[in-house]
Amino acid sequence: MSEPSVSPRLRGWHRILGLVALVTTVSGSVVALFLVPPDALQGQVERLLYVHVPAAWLAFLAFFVVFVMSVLYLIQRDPRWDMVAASSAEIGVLFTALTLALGSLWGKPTWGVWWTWDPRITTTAILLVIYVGYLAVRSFAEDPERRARWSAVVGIVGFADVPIVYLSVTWWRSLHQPPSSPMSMAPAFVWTLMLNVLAFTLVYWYLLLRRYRVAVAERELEDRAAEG
Amino acid sequence: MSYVWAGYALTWIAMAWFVWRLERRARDAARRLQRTGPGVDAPAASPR
Amino acid sequence: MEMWLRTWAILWKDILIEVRTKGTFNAMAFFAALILFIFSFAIGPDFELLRRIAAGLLWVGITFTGLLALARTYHSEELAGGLEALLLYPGEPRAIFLGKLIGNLMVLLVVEAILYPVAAVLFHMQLAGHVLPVAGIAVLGTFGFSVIGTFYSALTLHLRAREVMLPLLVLPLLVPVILGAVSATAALIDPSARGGVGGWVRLLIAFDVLYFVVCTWTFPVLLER
Amino acid sequence: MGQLGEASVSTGSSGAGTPALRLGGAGKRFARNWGLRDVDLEVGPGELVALTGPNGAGKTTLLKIVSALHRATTGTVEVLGCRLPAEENLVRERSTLLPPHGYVYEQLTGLENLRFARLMAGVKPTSETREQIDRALDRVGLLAAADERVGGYSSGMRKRLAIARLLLRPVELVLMDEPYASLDVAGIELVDEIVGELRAGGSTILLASHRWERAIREADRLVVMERGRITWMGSPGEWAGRPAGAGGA
Repeated sequence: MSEPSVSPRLRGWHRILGLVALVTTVSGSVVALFLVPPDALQGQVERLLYVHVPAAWLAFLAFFVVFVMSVLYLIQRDPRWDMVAASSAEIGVLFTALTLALGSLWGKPTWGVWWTWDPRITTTAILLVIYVGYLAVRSFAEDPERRARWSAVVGIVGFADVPIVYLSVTWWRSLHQPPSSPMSMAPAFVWTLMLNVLAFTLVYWYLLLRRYRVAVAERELEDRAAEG
Repeated sequence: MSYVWAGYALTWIAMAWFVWRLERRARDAARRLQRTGPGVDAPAASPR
Repeated sequence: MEMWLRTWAILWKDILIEVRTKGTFNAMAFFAALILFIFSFAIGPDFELLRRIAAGLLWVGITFTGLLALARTYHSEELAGGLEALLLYPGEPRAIFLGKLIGNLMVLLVVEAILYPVAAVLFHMQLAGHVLPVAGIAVLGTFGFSVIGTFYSALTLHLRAREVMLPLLVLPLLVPVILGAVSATAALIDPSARGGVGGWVRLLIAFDVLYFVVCTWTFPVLLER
Repeated sequence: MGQLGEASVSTGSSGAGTPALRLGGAGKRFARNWGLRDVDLEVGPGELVALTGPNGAGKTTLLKIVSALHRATTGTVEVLGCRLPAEENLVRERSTLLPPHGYVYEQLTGLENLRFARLMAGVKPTSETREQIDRALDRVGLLAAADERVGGYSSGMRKRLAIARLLLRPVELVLMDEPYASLDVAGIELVDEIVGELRAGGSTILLASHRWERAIREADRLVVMERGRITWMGSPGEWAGRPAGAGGA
C-alpha cells in the first residue's frame, strides 16, 4: 500500500490560504450587499446573483476536478488522485446544494415560484444527483481499491452527461417557455461578481486542501485496520 | 430584500458548517491515528 | 476475428437461457402491462389528454420495465459463480460488454414491440403513417438506455443496496434519452406539439455514440477484481 | 509506489530457463482483511507444486492471482514470463484454472457449456471443434449426459464437466483448485491420470487441495499456507521427515 503523505511545508500554508479566502469572501459579501447599486430591472433581489452564480461556477468546477482526477486515477492508479477526487466531490455537493437553494430563493420573488425548469437550474439539480450517485458508490464499496476504481468510472461517465443534459433541457424548455431573463452587464455588477467568484474559488481550494488531508488520515486508519 | 438576507445567511452558514464538520473530522482522525501508533502526519506517540 | 466469436458466445448463451427460462421477459411483460393499465385508470378516458402525454407514459413504462431487465444482465453469471465464469478465457474483455449490450437491446425491443401497439390502442396514439420513424426513435432511445444500463449493472453487481444504486446511477443519464425520445415521438404523432424531430434525433444519436464509446472504452475497468 | 513494487528475492528452487511463475511479496487485500500477504514463490517450468493449508489460508486467492482472474494489491507477479496485471490476456491464453465449483451454467446442457467455452476462447464452431468436445466429454464419462441440463447434474458430474473444459485447451500452466473435491474414487483416479498426462506433456501444475496426502504423492514440492502466508515449503521427502508441529497442515 503506497504511503501518500503531505509534505510539512504544505501544512502551514493552508492557514494563510484560509485567511485570504475568509477576507475575500467577507469583502465580497459586503460589496455585494451594500456597496454596489441595485439593478434597475430586478431591484435588490439581484444581489442574490452575486452568490448564486459563483456557487454554480464552483459546483461545476468541483466536478471537473473530480473528472480529471478520476481519469488520472484510472491511468496511474495512484491513491492520491482518488482522494482528491473524493474531496472535491464532497465540496461539490455543498456548492451544488447551495446553488439550488439560492436559485429558488432568487426564483421566488422573480418568477413567483420556488422551482422553475430553467435549463441552468435543472442541470444543476441533475449534477446533484450525479454527485449523490458518486458518493453513494464510495460509501457502499468496502474495498478501497474497488471504491477508487468504481467512483472514478462514475466521475467520468457522470461528467460527460452534464453538457448533454444542459443541451437537452435547453431545447426542451425552449419548446414551452422563452429563455430566462438576461443578467445586466453593468461594470459594477461584473466587478462584484468577479470578486465573489474569486472568493468562492479560494474557499474551494482551502476546503479541498483540508478535506484532502482528512482523506489521507482516514485512508491511513483504514489501512491500519486492515493490517490487524 | 428578506430573500437576499436569507440567501447570504444561508451561504455563510453552509460554509461555516462545512468547515466546522471538516475540522472535527480532522481532529478525530488525528486522535485515532495517534492512538493506533506513530502515523504519517501525527507526532510520534508513545506506543500503547 | 475472435472478438466477434466471443461476443456471439455471450449473446448465444444469454438468448438460450432467456428462451428456456423466460425469467426476464415474463417479469418485464407483466410489469409493463401493469403500468399501462394503471396509467389508463389513473388518468381516465380523456382521449385528448391521453394522446398528448402518450409518448411520455410509454417511456415511463419502458424505463421501469427496462431497469428490471438491465438489473438481470449478469444474473446467469451470478448463478454460475461470478463474473470469473467469463474471465476464464483469453480475448478482448470488451466483447463481454458488446454481447450483453446486444442481448439487453433485443430483450427491451421485444417488450417494446408489444408495449407500443398496446399503448397506441389504450392512449389513442395516431401511429398511422408514422410507424417507421416512431420505431426508429424507439431504437435510438433504447440503445442509449441499454448502453448505460449494461455498463452500470456491471458496476453495481457487487455493491450493497444495488437495487437502489442502479436506478440512481442511471437516472441522470436517462434525462437526455427520455427528453429526446419523448419529445421526438410526441412531435411526430401529436400535431399540437411544436419542436423539430430532427434536432431531437440528432441529440439521441450524439448521446448513443458518445456513451457507446465511453462505456465500451472503460468497461474492462469494471471487470478487474 | 502503487502495486508494482520491487521484486524481492524469492526463496524457492527454480528450474532451468525463465520460471513458469514468480511471486515477489504478493499480497491481496479484500476490504478489511488480507487474503494473501507478502508471498514469495517461484515455480520452475514442468514442476508440480502442491499447495495445502486450512480454509481461508489463501490458496484460492493465490491461484486466482496467478491465473490473472484477480489482481494482486501489492508485490509483483510474473507468470510464464509475462508481468501481471499488464499482460493479463497473454497469461490467460497460456494458462487455465480448474475452479472448485466449476463456473458452469445450470440452464445449459453439458454440451452447450463446452460449446460456450470454445466460442469464448475464440474458436470457430466447426465439426472438428465438435469432435474435440465429444472426446473431452467421453474422457470424463459425461458423453451420455451431454444433452441433459447441468442443473440436473450431481456435483461430481459438474466437476467432471469443468475437467472436460480444461482438456479442451492444452496450456503451459495448469492451476487446479480442490480438483479432488466432490469426486468419487473413479473421479479421483481420473484426475491423477490427467495430472500425469499434463506432466508428461511438460505443463507446469499448481494443485491446491485439502487432501495433502493425495496431492503430495506426485508433487515436486509442497507449499503449506496459513492465514495468507507461506508457512512451510519443501520437497515431499523433507515433509515426511519434518519435526512434529513444523508447518502443521
